[in-house]
Amino acid sequence: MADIIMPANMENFDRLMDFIQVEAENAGFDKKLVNKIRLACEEIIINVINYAYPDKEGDIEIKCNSNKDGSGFFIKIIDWGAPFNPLAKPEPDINAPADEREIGGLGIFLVRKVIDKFDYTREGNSNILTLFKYLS
Amino acid sequence: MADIIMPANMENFDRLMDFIQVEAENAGFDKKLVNKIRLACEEIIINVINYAYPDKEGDIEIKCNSNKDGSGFFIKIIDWGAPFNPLAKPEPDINAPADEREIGGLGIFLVRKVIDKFDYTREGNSNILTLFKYLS
Amino acid sequence: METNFSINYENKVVKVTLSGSLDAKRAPALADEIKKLIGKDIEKIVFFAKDLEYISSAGLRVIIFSKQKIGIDIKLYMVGATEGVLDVIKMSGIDNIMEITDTYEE
Amino acid sequence: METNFSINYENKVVKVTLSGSLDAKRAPALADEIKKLIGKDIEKIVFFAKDLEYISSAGLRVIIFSKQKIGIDIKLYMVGATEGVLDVIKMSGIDNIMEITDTYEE
Ligand SMILES: Nc1ncnc2c1ncn2[C@@H]1O[C@H](COP(=O)(O)OP(=O)(O)O)[C@@H](O)[C@H]1O
Ligand SMILES: Nc1ncnc2c1ncn2[C@@H]1O[C@H](COP(=O)(O)OP(=O)(O)O)[C@@H](O)[C@H]1O
Repeated sequence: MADIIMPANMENFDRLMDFIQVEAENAGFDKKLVNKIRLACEEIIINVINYAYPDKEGDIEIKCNSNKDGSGFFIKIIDWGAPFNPLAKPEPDINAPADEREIGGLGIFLVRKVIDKFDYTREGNSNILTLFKYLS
Repeated sequence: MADIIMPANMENFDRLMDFIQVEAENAGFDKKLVNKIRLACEEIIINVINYAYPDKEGDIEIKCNSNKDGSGFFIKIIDWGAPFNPLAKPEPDINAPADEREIGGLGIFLVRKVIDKFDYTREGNSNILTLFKYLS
Repeated sequence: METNFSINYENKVVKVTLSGSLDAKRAPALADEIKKLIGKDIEKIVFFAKDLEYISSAGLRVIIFSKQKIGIDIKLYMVGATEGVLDVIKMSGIDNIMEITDTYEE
Repeated sequence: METNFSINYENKVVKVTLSGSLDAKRAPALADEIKKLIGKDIEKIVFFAKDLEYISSAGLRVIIFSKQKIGIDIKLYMVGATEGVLDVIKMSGIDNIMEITDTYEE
């Protein structure tokens, strides 16, 4: 188990990402899976930085944890911004031609693609996103 | 405010120290004071790693925080080991000749030297050490 | 993990060599460089990605953006991308808007 | 911040060049190297500390240890230490067991 909380801003982006990378490596993921975990977490972290606190500063918390039988790894990403359920977002049209495609909208789509389980809950005034990835 | 929790072991030593260093830099300390803060924290962290959990694994938590008027910086170092109050330790004899001097015992002595305020409380089953340093 | 990229523009071809991580922290600098090419006479943009280890949506967005802003008729190439990077490109459907090759011949 | 140290033993003099951080993570490797000198004929140990940025009790302990284990009659020198490192040495009273100088002459 490891846990980090700090202000959700770009200055802390590398520290948050490094924290996750080391935890994923320690949990035993190979390089390719570590990068998938980084990808999923980056997309969520960037959204918290960009959207969770529109007119104030706020924190982000990341908790990493192997599951009981050691077959997988949980990452919880928590913010205290307005309620937002990323699972409720419609998927972008990834087949749209480049000229019509909106720049953006891919983030949550990619999270779904690389993560094995994905859960959202609102608890009190916090948004809790739980990502789960099997070790292999 | 920033907060980190992870297993108290040597593998995590650099991550814990880097966390503190970046927080101290962000708080505005110059290089010399950053190194004093690193020193105090290293001595406490190493003690938690070496002594707090003699026959089990356990966690360490570090919380960094500027004080209200921005004139200083708090670091809380928390463990869930046996009760241990470092303030109750007698000071080592730093004037003893080298051949008589015990190797070690300097850690807590140095913490007192470089930190402006130092507080210990036992809360539930945790040891909470609070270090405070003025910005200048 | 820094992204060190280099850009070269010659004979209507832009060559972009990528390495390390192209993430949300590092993609904006690349986008800034590509913006400087808007208005120039360009036929191809070639991304050399052999040493690119990691890409996120922020990195993909720069690629989509380069086609949208430089000109929808230009050809994009992605050369030598590693499996992990290629996975992300395919997942997001960006492989439809670019040619993916192992090597590049002038 | 790594400690890169180098050790040289010649004519009864051990020269140790330190840089970076001599902390609890990095001090044991230096202690291991110094242990290898136990039993050798040594008159001086000279620590060159110009590029040493940080030292903690773990680093001080290696210095005390070198005097205790190599021989209590050997002379220790600390050359060119920066203000921050010197502060820690003085605070702990280690300046009593070594000569602190700006430069070192053979
Ligand atoms: N934490 C959040 N709080 C509020 N809105 C959000 C949050 N995360 C994402 N969104 C909204 O969902 C949209 C889609 O997010 P995403 O799929 O990551 O794509 P992108 O950020 O690239 O547009 C964002 O543009 C934003 O409007
Ligand atoms: N967290 C702790 N739990 C239990 N005992 C401790 C703890 N921290 C320190 N001690 C005890 O206090 C002694 C003095 O600690 P310190 O001043 O840091 O010197 P050193 O660790 O170099 O011996 C240690 O040797 C150890 O016996």
